[in-house]
Amino acid sequence: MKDILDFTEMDPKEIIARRVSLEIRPKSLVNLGIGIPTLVSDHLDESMGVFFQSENGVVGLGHRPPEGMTDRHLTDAGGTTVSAVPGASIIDSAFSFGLIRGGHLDLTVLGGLQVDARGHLANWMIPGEFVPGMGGAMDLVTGARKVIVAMMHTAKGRSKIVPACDLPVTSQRRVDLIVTELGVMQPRDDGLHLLETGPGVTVEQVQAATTAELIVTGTVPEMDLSRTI
Amino acid sequence: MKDILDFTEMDPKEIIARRVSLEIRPKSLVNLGIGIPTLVSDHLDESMGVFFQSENGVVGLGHRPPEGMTDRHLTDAGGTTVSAVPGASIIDSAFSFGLIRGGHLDLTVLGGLQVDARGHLANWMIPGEFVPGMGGAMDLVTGARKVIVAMMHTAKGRSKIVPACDLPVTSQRRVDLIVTELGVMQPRDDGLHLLETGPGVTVEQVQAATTAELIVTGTVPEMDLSRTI
Amino acid sequence: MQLAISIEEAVEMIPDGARVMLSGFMGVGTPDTLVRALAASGKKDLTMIVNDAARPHTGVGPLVRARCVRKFIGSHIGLNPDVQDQMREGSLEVELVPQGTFVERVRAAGVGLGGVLTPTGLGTRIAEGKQTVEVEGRTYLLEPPLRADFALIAARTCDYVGNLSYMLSATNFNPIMALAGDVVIAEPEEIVPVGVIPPDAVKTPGIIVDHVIKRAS
Amino acid sequence: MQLAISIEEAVEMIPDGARVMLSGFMGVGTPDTLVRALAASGKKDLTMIVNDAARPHTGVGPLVRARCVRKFIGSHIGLNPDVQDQMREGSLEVELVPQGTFVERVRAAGVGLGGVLTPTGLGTRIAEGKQTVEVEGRTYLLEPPLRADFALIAARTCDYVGNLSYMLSATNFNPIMALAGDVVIAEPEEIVPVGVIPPDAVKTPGIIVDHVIKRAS
Repeated sequence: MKDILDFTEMDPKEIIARRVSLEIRPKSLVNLGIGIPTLVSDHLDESMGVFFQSENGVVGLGHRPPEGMTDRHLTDAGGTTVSAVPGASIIDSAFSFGLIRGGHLDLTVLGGLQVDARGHLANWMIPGEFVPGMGGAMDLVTGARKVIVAMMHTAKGRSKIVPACDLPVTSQRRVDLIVTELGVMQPRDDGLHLLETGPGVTVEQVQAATTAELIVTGTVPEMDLSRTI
Repeated sequence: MKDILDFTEMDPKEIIARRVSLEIRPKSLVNLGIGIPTLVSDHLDESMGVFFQSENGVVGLGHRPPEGMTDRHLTDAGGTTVSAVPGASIIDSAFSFGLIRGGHLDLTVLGGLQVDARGHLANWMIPGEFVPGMGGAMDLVTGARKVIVAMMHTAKGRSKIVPACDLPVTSQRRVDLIVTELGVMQPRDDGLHLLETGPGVTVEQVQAATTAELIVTGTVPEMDLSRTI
Repeated sequence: MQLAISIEEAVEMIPDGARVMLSGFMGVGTPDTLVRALAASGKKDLTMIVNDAARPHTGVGPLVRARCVRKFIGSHIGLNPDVQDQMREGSLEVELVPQGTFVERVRAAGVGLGGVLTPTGLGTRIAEGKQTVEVEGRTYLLEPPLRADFALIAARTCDYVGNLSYMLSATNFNPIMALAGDVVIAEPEEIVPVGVIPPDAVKTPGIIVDHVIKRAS
Repeated sequence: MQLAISIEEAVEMIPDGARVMLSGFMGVGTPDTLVRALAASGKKDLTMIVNDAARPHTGVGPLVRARCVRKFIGSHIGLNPDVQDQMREGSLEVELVPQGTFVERVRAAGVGLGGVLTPTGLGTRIAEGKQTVEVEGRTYLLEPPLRADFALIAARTCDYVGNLSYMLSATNFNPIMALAGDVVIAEPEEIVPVGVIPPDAVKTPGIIVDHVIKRAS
């Protein structure tokens, strides 16, 4: 775990990763998407006994292997060579998505192109521009017990948290939590609640950067990133 | 392989088993039901490279283990301890029935309570009397590439080959061949053809023992049990 | 709760009337100690989801003999006279499911699928009253997922994080049922340190196993 | 025909226009030698059923670059600019399938099921025009089986009867695709005598493998 004193100076992506890491329970099974979500595992202590799963069939992903020890037979879902922790196991792709869709995955953390006030995530295509494909994202959002979207609050100056997605959505399931460098938001029946603000960020600054309407109840605390898990 | 000279003296069950064994192709995957079908493997040479599968997940069943070497972890579908041939593999029950239903099983040989002129097999329950259950039989008859019914021609003096099953059928699929000690029969669109007679048995004797009508075209040969495979 | 629990704790956990999935094929690959302990405890009204009724003293047999079972869901009951007797006298309800359909229904529950579309059983008595679905011109029987409150399974080897491996034909329904119980309890023959079962040899990741029956010390 | 065949014989066997299933995840667990030989042979109009488009020089990449592929069925194409280009210019048709649905559709074809009932994709663009089925009050998307003329897979180890084992994350789609091709061709990294892969370690029984790429002598 990293030791940081002034969180307002922290890299925005690290703020997100660190805040997300506080949501992870001991001994749970977690799938981290590529990009910012991958950074989350850096903030966890191995003693927690969390197992990280990747779509390609590893239960128990580890960090990079020692220098000179990488092998192409062992990669994460991004195709990056990784190691495996003691107690890791290998499953085929049908089994891997069986875990995901069958409710065995406690948490998935995914990046997003957009999330809207209803909690719908869009992260698999930009019509007419770029079509990466959904990969495992549709199954992850539909099947995981808890879904957290971890992403930068804006892209090219535009809010990624919108009243209603105009990009094709990934699932009809409402995500559970949205974590950006500006705040922590939760979509509920009555709309999108702002639960925490980012380090040194005001409620007004979050709303100004967000096209979706944020519901604020009482005083909104700042993320407590000094908390250890 | 057993060396027999006078087939009219042969045990009726052995006649059936030996005749069925002539239907088995080299390097095929075969499932043998309990009872008479189990006897079939005695008539095959190991050089044929046939793999016997059992529903409980063995691909490559072998005969009895050497004295004192049986282990309860390795049984056939009847629960009898067996051995495994070199090259055997173990699959779970879902995979095992995947092979059966998915068209990977070249042949199944099953016993029957009744078969009718349409080729429908009944072998899983006698309403009001005894309900053993279908076990894997419904999947085997529905999914195997070829289905042979191997059974005694009569039970308690009554024909088991009937115009239409009055017992609940196992599948709507027409079986491919019926082998009894009295003959070899094949259900076709126009009815049940008698293809061969048992050793020392006349066509008239087969028909007399059969309530279903048998179609006879030309001269019906006797089973050639001296043939080696 | 602890991964390693005693047989008594396991028995305690399972209430009367529970839906219990039990692994094994003719008693091979069945967690026998758990079954005997449950039978001795006098549980009532269990629904047992198990491939076959085995024989009176193997597989689910002891639970049937002790009259713990109200309903049996499986594919074969021909070798257990107790089941035939209790079925005739009306104290045991039996739902017969073709074995391939049985295991796919369990799997569907375990992997989050809505059901099974199978050709098996079409045109037979077991299709009566069931929905059929046409796909690309072919008709299939729709069979619903089969889930349980508890899955009781047997493993050859277990490691300290609950990873399981099985042996030969004692594998059978174990890896599938391990996915389909709300609470999964495994009875291993041996417990070994992490790493003794290599990752490629693990058939059930420990993360989906809730409890393992501990060794007598 | 022989179990062990040369790479040339394998290439010869696959006609233009064939439906070809290819294993691997981002090129890991893909039979690379087969892919390169097919690409070099100038096959035309292949339908490739493969999880992802990998990158231009990995996985199915070489076949796309050599313009052998008319249609791609898979879940992810974001890291292969060739696919994006050919899709835009209209020479490559792309059918995107969520990964969990993709592997279950392949499995359904391989194990004789009529289709897949999944919650994944409901309420999204990929559900448009597709049949839904209600089971016990819940709605599922019905997705048809996905079968191929050929399944090209990669194994770590093969024995003389074609039994296969895989290694670590190179396992992925291999054991499933081995069930779903009319002709299954495996490219192993090593070939060993019968018995070297113990029965419990075999992930694909040799009996369903049609051909194995032989070693250069």
